[in-house]
Amino acid sequence: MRTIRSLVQGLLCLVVIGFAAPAALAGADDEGRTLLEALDTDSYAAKGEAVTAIAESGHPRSRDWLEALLDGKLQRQEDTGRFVVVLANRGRHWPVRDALSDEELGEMSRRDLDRIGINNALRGRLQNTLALLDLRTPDVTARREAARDLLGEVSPAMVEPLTALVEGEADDEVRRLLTQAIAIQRLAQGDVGAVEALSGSLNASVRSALSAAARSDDAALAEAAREALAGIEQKLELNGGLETLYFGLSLGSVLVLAAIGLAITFGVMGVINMAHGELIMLGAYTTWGMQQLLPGQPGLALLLSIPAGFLVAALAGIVIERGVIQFLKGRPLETLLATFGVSLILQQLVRTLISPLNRTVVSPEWMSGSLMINEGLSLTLNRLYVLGFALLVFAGLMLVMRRTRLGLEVRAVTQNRAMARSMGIRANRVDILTFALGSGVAGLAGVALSQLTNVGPNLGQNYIIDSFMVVVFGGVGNLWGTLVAGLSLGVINQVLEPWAGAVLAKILVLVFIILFIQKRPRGLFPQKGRAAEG
Amino acid sequence: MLASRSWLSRPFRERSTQIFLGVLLAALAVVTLLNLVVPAGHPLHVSTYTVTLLGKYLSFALLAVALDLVWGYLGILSLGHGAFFALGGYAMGMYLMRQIGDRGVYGDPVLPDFMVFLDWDRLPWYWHGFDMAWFAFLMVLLAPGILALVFGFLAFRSRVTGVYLSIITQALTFALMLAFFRNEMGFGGNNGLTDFKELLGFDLRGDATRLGLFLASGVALALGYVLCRAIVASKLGRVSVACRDAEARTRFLGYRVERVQLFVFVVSAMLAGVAGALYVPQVGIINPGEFSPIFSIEVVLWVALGGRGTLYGAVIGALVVNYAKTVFTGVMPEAWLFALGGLFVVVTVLLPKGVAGLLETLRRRRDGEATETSAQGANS
Amino acid sequence: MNLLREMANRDRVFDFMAPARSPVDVRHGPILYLEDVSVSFDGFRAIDNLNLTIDDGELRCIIGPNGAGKTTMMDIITGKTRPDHGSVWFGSRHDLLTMNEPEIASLGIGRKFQKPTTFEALSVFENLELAMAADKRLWPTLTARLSGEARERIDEVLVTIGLAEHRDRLAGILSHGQKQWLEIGMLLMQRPRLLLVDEPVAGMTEQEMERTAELLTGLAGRQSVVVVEHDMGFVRSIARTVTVLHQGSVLAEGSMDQVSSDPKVVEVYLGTEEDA
Amino acid sequence: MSPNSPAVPKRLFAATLLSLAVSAPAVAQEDPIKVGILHSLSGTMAISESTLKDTMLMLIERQNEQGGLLGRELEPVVVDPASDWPLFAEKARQLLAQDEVDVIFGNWTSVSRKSVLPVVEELDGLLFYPVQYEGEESSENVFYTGAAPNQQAIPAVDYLMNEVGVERWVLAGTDYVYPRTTNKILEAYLKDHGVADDDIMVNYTPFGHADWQNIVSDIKDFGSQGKKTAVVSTINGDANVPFYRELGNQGIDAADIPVVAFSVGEQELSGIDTAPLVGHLAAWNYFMSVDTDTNYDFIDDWIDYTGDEMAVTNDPMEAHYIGFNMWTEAVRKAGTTEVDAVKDAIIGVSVPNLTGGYATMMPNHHITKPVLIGEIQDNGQFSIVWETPSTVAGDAWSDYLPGSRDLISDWRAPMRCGNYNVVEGSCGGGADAEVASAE
Repeated sequence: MRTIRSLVQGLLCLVVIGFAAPAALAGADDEGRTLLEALDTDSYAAKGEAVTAIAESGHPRSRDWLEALLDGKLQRQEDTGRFVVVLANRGRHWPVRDALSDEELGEMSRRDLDRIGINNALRGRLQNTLALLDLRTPDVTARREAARDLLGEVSPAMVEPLTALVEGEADDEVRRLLTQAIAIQRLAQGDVGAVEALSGSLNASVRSALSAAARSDDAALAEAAREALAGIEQKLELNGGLETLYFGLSLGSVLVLAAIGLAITFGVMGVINMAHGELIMLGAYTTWGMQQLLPGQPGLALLLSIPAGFLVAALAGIVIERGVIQFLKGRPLETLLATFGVSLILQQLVRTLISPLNRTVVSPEWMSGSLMINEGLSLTLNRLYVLGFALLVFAGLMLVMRRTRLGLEVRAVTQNRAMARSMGIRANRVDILTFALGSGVAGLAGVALSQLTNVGPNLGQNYIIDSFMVVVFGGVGNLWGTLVAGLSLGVINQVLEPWAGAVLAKILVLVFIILFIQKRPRGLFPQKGRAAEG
Repeated sequence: MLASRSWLSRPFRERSTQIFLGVLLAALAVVTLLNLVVPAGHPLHVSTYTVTLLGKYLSFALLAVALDLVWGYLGILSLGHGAFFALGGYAMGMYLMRQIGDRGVYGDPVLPDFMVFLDWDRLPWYWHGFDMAWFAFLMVLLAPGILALVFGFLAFRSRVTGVYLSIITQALTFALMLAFFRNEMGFGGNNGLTDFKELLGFDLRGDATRLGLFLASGVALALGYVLCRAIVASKLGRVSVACRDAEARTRFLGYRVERVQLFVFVVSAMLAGVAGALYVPQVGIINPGEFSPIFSIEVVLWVALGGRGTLYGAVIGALVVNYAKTVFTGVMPEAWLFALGGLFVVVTVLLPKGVAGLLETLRRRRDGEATETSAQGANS
Repeated sequence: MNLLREMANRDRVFDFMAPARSPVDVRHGPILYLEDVSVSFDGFRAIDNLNLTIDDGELRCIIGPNGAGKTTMMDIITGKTRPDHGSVWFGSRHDLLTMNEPEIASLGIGRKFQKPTTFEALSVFENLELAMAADKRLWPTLTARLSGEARERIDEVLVTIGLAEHRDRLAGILSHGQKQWLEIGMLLMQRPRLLLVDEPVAGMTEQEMERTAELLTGLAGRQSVVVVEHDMGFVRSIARTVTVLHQGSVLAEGSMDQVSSDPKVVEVYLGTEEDA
Repeated sequence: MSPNSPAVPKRLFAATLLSLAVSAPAVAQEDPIKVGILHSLSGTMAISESTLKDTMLMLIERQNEQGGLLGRELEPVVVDPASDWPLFAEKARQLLAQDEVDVIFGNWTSVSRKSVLPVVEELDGLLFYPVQYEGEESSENVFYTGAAPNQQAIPAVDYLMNEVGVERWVLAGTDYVYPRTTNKILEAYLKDHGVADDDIMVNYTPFGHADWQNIVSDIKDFGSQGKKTAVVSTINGDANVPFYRELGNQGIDAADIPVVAFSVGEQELSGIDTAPLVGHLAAWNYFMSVDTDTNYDFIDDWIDYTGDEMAVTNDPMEAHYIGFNMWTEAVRKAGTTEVDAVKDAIIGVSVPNLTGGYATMMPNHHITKPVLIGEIQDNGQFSIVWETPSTVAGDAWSDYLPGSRDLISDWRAPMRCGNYNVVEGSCGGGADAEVASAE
């Protein structure tokens, strides 16, 4: 870095001399303006130089500029040539701030602004530059993050300053990562000694560097790299197995969530609820609506969506129950017909009232990224949360069905309606509550799914078939069955997928269900007793 | 035994069948006349567009009749009848593809365009024979028939019933849909089979061919209806109703319930296949969309709306829903789903026995009959 | 090649060509013979080493408290439930455990369910028509036509069960008692060698009960009848031999008087008589 | 209700006023010119297609404000084919035979176009198809205003190869004809440029695929072999959101493995949280961020029309804009809406596109387009990082597929052939019969 610094400083001197005339007050601004002017060029190489210059300038606002540049928010007013930082860039009119004076300038039309564009190469360079700046912050986590970002990104010129940094670094992890980052660069230069520092690491950049080295012409280097790789591969295989299991459980948890509400409305009440998917959709849209109400606080909005999604879907469920299903008592197949109609109406309602387009649901910070178990195995956080959420919902439902008065009454009514009524249970009320419960749980599923997939009018249709499969496979009327069925189908699917491909895996799972039902015509956990016989 | 006394001729002696056939054949004749004789500008003229549309409805009606046979009289709610329909359609489509010959865009004499497009150098084995009409038409029956036989054999032998059976039929059609979407399967993937030229030497674009297809659909519907009526009115028909209502009892009377189920299921699947084969040349395309579970559910809705367990109700349901769909998608493109969805809800809640049930009630009210015999229909 | 020829030449009778009904061989003893039969559901022993013999032409009543295994026993005989072990023979030739329900029914075992099960969407006449002994394979059923003789037989039974004027009514709208009769009528149409009758008089009036008793006793001799019943009065009125089941096995067997004085039976019954 | 509905009564009202006014006899007296709009408003494709319907309504409304066409008013006829492919054919037939429209703007998916194609040819209609597609087709009655593979895929790969230095390629797509063909073309192209078989990974997934864990993990693995790797994505519509989310969550960012997509535009991005996607690429012929006045005017029109300040524009909308202007231009040139005259007149017509240049209708019924590569920004827009120096003419028959290498299309007299085989010197396939019967 010193080399770059001296070079840049030389350049800077020249520039500064050229602009020496202006008044002292404007001096700081002029320096900044000069730095920024250099960015306004069509050549990405020249922009790269300009970025380095800014980073080295020590200008108090340099970091802001680089971040704005990284976000595409550093722009220039067309007519005045003034550099501005855009604060929000949606719509046609954007609030902006002067890049130099930090003064709020109100709104400007998108037409009047020219963006200082970057491409991926420059973005990488910017990120590195920022990472280097971060390596000096006192925050250990930020330093580790920065060091990890540097893996595979170290250029020959950076080796020296980084080595200096390693010596001064207090944190072992940062030191290890930096050493590896440097070693990758040394490996690329053909340094056999670097292999040792890298062996055992599961990081993708490390592996990538070793694979490249294994192909090198230098026999000794290639040999060493291959050995190190073999060790890594072995570790990876174990990780791969765990990863597949996690993928399977994660997919399974989605299936369980989607199906568990149906396990109540269909399994317990016998309503073939084709609008179940649309209830899920309502939950997802609630999340979207909540985020619209609380802009800038996606996490809070998501948390609030859990009760809200439940309520919205439950209310919709009550309307469906009162409006349609109560007239179809004892005619389960006709509930299929009517609820299919309801599902069409709900879908089109969303299309007309909100939009036929998908809606953006933002993932809160704490749900993005992954939980790193080790360098080779990291569990994606959003799916981890969904998995946990699915289990919580399941546990909650079990509690309701097993431990509450409502659960008891539901079980009584489903087993013998007339008898339950004669014992003073208000069967109609139980119906409403059960249906509301099942619908509400579908809403919860929607809240969770909004974190994984599209929020749009078609959301429900994508899950309705799978949901019925899961409930039936598990055994109608059995919540445990739904849980086991969902998780096991998920795992089977993910185990088959690498081997058979996504489509074939799904087909095989369906064939498996068909054959399984031949073996056990009433699912995994059949309802017992003579009452169940036809 | 006298021919007139055979089980097949029994329906012709039933009044309801006579009325049905009379109305159907009269309608065919009227449409043909209005299409051929009345000049194009005249308000009474039925355009070829309408004729083709009606032909499509009739093939759907045949599918609905096939479904009503298993659902209404055997109590098997198949949510996968679209699969049999589509298989029949694909068999027909494969024949039509082979008929294109070297008139495809690439001019390959044997390979259909999509295979040239995907670099296939030879015809997959299962495409052989489809250049011969008799073979293709046989496959229209056999492909769905064999699938129904194998699937039914497994399911009925294991006594899979009720909603479990419904869901695995759904799984069946879903799996087939995914399979046919795969381009490796050699059925044209998502695009399916299209750009047909001619059928049995007749140009598919010709008005006469379209009218002919319409009439063929009408006749097929009539024959299918008579066949179903014949089965329903036979002792076997009563046995299947017995299976529907009290399966165990029927077994204890000494009937092989699973064989009855299998027989009726296979017949129904073949009828669905015929419907598909008639549908394809009229709409000009067959693709995996027909396998979609939603389509099969829609077919169930036609039957339910028309009135389950009456056969003619299925025909009414198919015609009404599809006509409504045609009208609504044109007249109120933004809101037709509300209308269709609303129709399903209203009919289910207000007309539990469908349109046929309503007709029956009206008829009885008019006749002032007090006999309860026909009042008790199938209870689900 | 040889194998093929052998297959072709062998004078083989295929299953589907064999007559549906084969005569029951009762020359060497009882018509129904259960030995060491046990079955359990989820650890609960519904039938426990049950031994039972019914002679040809006998009328046997089986009583027992709820849960004694009466219905399960019937399920085993008719092929609905497979026992865990034991053997069940119909005559000395037919091992019932190797057959399914329709085969057993075709052999000549008829069953009336505890809850009357008729085909509710069919008329009374049609119910009887379906039950009638006939070739019940697929194709014959499809092409079957009702002969005058069959029609007479149905009318005859209609009179016997007192439903002649309800001939064309749907079975679904009959009263509970009428349904019981219809089901008995269906049994008669089957012309079985052995009738298994589960609670025939539940829901019947006194007179109907008497007629049922008459009918059943009249059948005995030509056909064998096994009656499961709770109504002690009814049992007393028809029974020659009574078997008491308890916890899946035979507790006592003998005439009504013998049985009712058996202290074991008294003990079992006193506790449970009330809810029977 | 949909945003355009208030416009309808207003327009009707205006038309009534006009017809009452003595000063506008031409508009009032002649029958309106009917424009059929065949886009799904329900079902799975409504997500993409319903905006195109609104675009057309807007263009027609603007045209009417300028006095219609040939002194006649334009009347839109909207039908809903409901994402149901056979229904597309039926509705096309309805538009042409029943409503007797003069032109149809419509379709999105290849299969819907294939379904409509025989109908349009049979009834001799005009269809303007606005979406990028797989090529390998040239119909006398269809005008392809979207990109052919050589106007999107190949330039994008060129960019990655030359500017980014990508050596390893993942070709990931939804399993249908467009990705299959595009990937075949790309595979052939890459191998021509010395990429080894081992360095190409092809993957197909079903429509609406939602669980990308395994595939993304595979891509990650494939990318950690020491060579710069990129994903060329022909993943369709709904499957993209879970795909990009999974990429982000498994820690793959654009700097590691960039994804260049051919089916992800502004409208798709409006339904995605774009923060984790920044830097991934897309190749189109138009981006909303294009810095030209015609584009800004178009955007302003669109926002006014929809009343939604956040409304976005995208490539197929531009294609309709171009197609509609070409058609009106051709009608003016021909002086009639009669199909054959318009078909002849439209070849060679040039109209401004939204990116500051001109689009010309070529004899093969494809148009000239610039190719732009954009990187996704956190506001759901693209920042243009590269563009072709001049416009590229659409090629109906790819030069990289063995079956179509020798075919060309030219609908001018005297050739009038959609699939002329230059080696055999004859017009192959069904066109022969068509020409014979047409003359």
